[in-house]
Amino acid sequence: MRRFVGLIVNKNRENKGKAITPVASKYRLIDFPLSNMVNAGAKNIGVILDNNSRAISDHLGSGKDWGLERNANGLYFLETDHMTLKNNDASNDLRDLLKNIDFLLNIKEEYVLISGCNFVANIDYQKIFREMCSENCDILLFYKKNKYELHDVNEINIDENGNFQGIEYIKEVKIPENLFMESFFIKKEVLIGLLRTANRSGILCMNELLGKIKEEINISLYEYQDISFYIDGPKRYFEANMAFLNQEIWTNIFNNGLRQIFTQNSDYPPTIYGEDSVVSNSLLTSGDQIDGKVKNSVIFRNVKIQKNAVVENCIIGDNSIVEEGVHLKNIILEADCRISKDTTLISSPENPMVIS
Amino acid sequence: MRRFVGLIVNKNRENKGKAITPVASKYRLIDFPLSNMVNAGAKNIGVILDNNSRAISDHLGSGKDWGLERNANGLYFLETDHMTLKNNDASNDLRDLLKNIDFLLNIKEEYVLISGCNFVANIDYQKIFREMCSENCDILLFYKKNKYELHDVNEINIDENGNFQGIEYIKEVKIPENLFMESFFIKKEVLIGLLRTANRSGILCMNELLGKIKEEINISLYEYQDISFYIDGPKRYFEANMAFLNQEIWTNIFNNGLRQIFTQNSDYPPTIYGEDSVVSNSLLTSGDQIDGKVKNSVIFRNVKIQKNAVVENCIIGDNSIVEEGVHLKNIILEADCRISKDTTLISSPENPMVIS
Amino acid sequence: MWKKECVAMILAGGQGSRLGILTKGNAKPGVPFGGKFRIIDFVLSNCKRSGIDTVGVLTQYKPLVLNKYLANGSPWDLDSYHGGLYILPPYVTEDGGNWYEGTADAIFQNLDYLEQYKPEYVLVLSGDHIYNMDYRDMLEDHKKNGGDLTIGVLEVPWEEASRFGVMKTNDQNKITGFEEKAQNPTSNLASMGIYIFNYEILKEFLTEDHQDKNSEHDFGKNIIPKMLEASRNLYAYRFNGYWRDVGTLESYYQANMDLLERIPSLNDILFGEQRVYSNYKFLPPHYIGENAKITKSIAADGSTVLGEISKSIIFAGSYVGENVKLEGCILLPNTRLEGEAFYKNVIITEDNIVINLGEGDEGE
Amino acid sequence: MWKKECVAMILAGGQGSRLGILTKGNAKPGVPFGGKFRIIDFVLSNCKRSGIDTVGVLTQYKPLVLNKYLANGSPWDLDSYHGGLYILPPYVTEDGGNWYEGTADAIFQNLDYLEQYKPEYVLVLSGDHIYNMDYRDMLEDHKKNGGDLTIGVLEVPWEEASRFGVMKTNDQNKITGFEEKAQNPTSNLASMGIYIFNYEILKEFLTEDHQDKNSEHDFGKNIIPKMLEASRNLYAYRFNGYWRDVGTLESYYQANMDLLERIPSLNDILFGEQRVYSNYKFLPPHYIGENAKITKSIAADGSTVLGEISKSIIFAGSYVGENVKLEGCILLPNTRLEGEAFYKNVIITEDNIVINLGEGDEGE
Repeated sequence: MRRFVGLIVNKNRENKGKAITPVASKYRLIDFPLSNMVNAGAKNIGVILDNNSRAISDHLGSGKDWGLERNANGLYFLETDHMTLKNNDASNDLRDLLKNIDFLLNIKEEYVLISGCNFVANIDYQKIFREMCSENCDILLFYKKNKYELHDVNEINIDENGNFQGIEYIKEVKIPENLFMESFFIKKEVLIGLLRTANRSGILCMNELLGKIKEEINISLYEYQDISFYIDGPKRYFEANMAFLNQEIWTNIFNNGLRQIFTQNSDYPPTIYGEDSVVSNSLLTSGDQIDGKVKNSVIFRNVKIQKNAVVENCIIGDNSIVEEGVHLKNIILEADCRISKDTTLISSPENPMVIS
Repeated sequence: MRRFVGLIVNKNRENKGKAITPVASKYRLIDFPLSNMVNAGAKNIGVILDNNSRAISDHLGSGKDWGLERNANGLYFLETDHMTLKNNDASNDLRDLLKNIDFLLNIKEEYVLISGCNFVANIDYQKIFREMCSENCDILLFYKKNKYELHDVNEINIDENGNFQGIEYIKEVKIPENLFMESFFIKKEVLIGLLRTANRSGILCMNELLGKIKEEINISLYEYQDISFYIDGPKRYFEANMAFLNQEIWTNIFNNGLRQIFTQNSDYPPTIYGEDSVVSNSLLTSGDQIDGKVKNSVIFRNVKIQKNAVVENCIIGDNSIVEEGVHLKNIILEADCRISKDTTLISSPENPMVIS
Repeated sequence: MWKKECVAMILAGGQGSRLGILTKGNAKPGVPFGGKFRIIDFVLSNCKRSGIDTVGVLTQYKPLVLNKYLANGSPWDLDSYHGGLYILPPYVTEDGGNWYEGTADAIFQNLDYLEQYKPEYVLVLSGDHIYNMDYRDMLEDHKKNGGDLTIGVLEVPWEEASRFGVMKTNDQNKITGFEEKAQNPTSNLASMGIYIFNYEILKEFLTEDHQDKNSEHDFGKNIIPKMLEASRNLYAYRFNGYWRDVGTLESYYQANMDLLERIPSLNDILFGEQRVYSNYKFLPPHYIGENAKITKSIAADGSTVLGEISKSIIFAGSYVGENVKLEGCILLPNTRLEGEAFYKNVIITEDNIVINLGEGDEGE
Repeated sequence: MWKKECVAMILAGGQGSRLGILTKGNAKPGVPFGGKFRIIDFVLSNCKRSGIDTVGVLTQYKPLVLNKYLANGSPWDLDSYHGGLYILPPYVTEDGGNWYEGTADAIFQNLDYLEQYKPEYVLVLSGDHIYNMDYRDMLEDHKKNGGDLTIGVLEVPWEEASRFGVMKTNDQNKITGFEEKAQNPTSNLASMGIYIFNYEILKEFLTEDHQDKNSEHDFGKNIIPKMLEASRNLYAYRFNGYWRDVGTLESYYQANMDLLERIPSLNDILFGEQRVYSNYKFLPPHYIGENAKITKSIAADGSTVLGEISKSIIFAGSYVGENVKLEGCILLPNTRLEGEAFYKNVIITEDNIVINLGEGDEGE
């Protein structure tokens, strides 16, 4: 049976969601690629740590909560090339892989699945991988159709026959039609060849290198049509969290009965609702104590919403306390905040205020 | 009950043994401070990774083989300050600790046990810790009496009353009488105060800072009198390994029935000895296949010594193969070597040849 | 094998037949509690809190659910190499198989297990009580008194004392008398089913009791009276916190409902500073629907509440449909209620069996 | 619970009384083997190699050593959340306790366990055979043949065939007849005690057999004959590698001694490319003394050899003093031989009991 190793790359670009950005009541962005890889049977997963490495390794720990603490294999923390941190664009993104070429040379798997952390989706990589193996392609790039104005992303150029033409880095705001999901399968041998070419030629940008060698290798495309969210800043972060309140979307990604999203375990007790609580269309989780009114909101762990407080269209981070008489609307409250009695904070949903 | 957190610092200075230097058939230098801490009841241990971090984290894995994979605590990989790598001396050794001050602020333990990786010893830290707690000192520095010419080490200056005077960095070759074992207990609050002073004053060298504040805090000394080996290059590395063949030393450090030295587990079968094997005064371990002659030697894992080969006063690294008719004497063979048929390599015990 | 100062033995073999259908496929300590826990989580978390890393769990009745739940003990830090959690079922020897005949017999048959660790003290616990406690304090007391056996005790209302084994003590908390479920008890200091024995003395009395053909091999009925008779030093250790025996459907229901009270908040007492650890993992947050109403209730992760609930506990993975109304109900894990329905003061199981209180039979 | 394609059930309850003193405090699969292994390591490592992550181990006789050794299954990668290693002892139900009455009964009593995973196939294994095998190949075969049951078989010398259950097969490896330990066997294709059942069919036959009062509830004696009688599709899967039943002291001794042969090297066959995993950890390297002699032998880590040994196996943690001479001996774990002594062709246990071959009794 063919196997793949997972590799999570986690460049902490300024205006992008970070790997440890909290999302959907109890998850972090990195949980999605990691869980998708685990669910597809990956037994070895490398995570290239950027300058947030302490926070990421705290979150992942020994990997136990993701089922990755086995003997012969499991979770590997890999190093970033510190040079790549200086640039925000993709001009030297192969440096990190080059730095870890030993890891790649040592693995026994035939394929590598490389993924970023900016897409929230529950992807059946196993099924796609099987299909791909039977078609014997060298690289399979994931993309989705997009209708939003974006920047600092990669667009895939596709010709009229549906063939790969190249990947283009979008620096200025536009609407890229075919948004690269920063996720692709690649044959290990092809990847190592690519990295050797990069090392020899000094071309350290994957987009550029792929453009040069696209005739020599077999690059295929996979349009991901199921639900997915691209997160690159407060606005889309807010929208995505609100979208999870839609039961269909919720079920599709988080509760589909087929593939679970794993995250760090906590030992808080279940949510307790008081005598006067009024809660609707919201996600809540362990450790929460709700005595006020919560509507259309995503509440993280160990949050207290006191009596007569009103929380509407909000995201409330871990351990936060919303005191009596507070009114919050369209607010993103980060972790460990305390909003004092009778405060009112209202912003617009197009431009949600972030409180930290 | 008072507790301490362990912190392993692991500066990879040029002419010192590295944390992952293999020793005594199946161990690595880092196993000694780590096992000593675990045996003394440390539940949280941080390891400051230097530029060998990949090799160290490969060796330590999830920490399972050291009993460190518990839920609420365990093994933490901390980051080095890349600035400190540039200097080989101790002039900025507090940088690494400063970089990880968050880790120190978050721990609940009252004390920190900081240790380097260059001493091979089986230390009963638990007993010493108990005594120290009852004496309420702020810092307890470990040292040993020394008779060898050394350099790039720290010497502890002690006045006629046996009191701490200061630590001095020895750059040029001499015989430091009181060799600092690069290991000390320190009250967490004192350490944090020290680091804040360092940050404020810009004095990033612990020796210097301790000298300045020695009147304000209670610094005690502990002379370690049991067996220990300082390893700082091929010569002393060779001597130490040969010393382990002394049954008394062997038992004291590795097989004393009280405190085990843990290391990465392997799944090789037990050593098999052939019809014609002649083996004496040697350490061997799993996976070895011995058909030749082995005398006064330390054989690592999965080594093959073929018929009519003679291995005398040697250290043979993991997975090495010594073919028929080979004669090796006073040789350090690194891992994964193959010595072809009928080769003879003989060097002097004062200057053992290292083959890689 | 490494020597241990104190090894815990948890009695988890009881059928708990007074819990009726709740123990149909499951031993009593494995019954779900408080939304995301099982009853045995409390003693296991107490062990973790007390730094006890070697625990034997004595099972006998339908252990599959419990074994699976306990897994490798890792939620309670009981997966260490030199110790850990061991399930100790009855077994066959050269002389044939022996089921555990009583609490004392269960420990007697596993003296081999204890002997591996050569402990100084053995902590014997019941797997079916709800409380938080640091056993180290009790052990300190036991050592200070130089006792042969120390028993955890709690003052109960006089009218309830007849349901318990009760102690008479002197000023130094030394036990001078013991009555097991007496009709007219002379004390209201009830045994909490927590025993710290000196290991050597435990061995001696268990071995002697094993040969006694008239014994029921029970700690309360046989071992304690025999030790008192032999003038051994028995001490009581007084506990003042929350403690419940959830051996009947009524007490089980009530202890769950206790969690809903906010002043004083039992939720805070049990789960505040003191964490109780469980092995429910990998559950998504819970969703409260657009038209849902939820007051004075508890909802665990993995559940979905679309209907109206009050004074109820919705366990992990359960689903309350839009037209379902619950009042004073316990919805056990993975229960799915759809269509139109109203339930009041009942317990509903995964198989949609509705348990009215008072259904459990009294024989145990 | 996650559905599994194939769940393995390992029969580890046998007393193995023909191994005499070796099974005094230990079930047969828990007996040490080959220096640092226990017999059950082989099937567990086979499961790991075959990607099987859900394994039930059926125990009944003196399970303490085995339970401790198996711990959380992590050496064999059997500690995953959605599966893992479960020890399945006999237990008490509302109707009282039932010891396992035979191999088939042991599985029958644990149908609840299997039902959680709703597997398509169940792999039934004996815990006391020495061999390496990838069960996936056998499962592929089973699927391709569309069998109801596939049995692993091995050609044995005709003179030994009477000690085994043997199959008659047609050209397509379909089983046409079966004889259990026949005096004059008509085939030399012996059963290796490896069965792959379609789960639904296994359930059907176990349930039926459970009600049959004349049955011994044994796979070989009852289930296989009944399936043949019912014209079910039974196939044989032929295996050509090394396989040993170590059920007697002689065969146990011989299988250990087989490891010492270098051409062909059984050591390479069993432990070369195929790793066999064990739970012996934290042992220092072994030390061979100044005046020691060691030829054609195996020494495990944690041992010390100061004397003279040949054709012997020194298990983990054992000590051979300076004036001790061993020839053709097996020194079980943690045995300490001091003073002056010469032993030949014996097995020596931790308690310094010397077992001469032929000491085991024949009843099992």
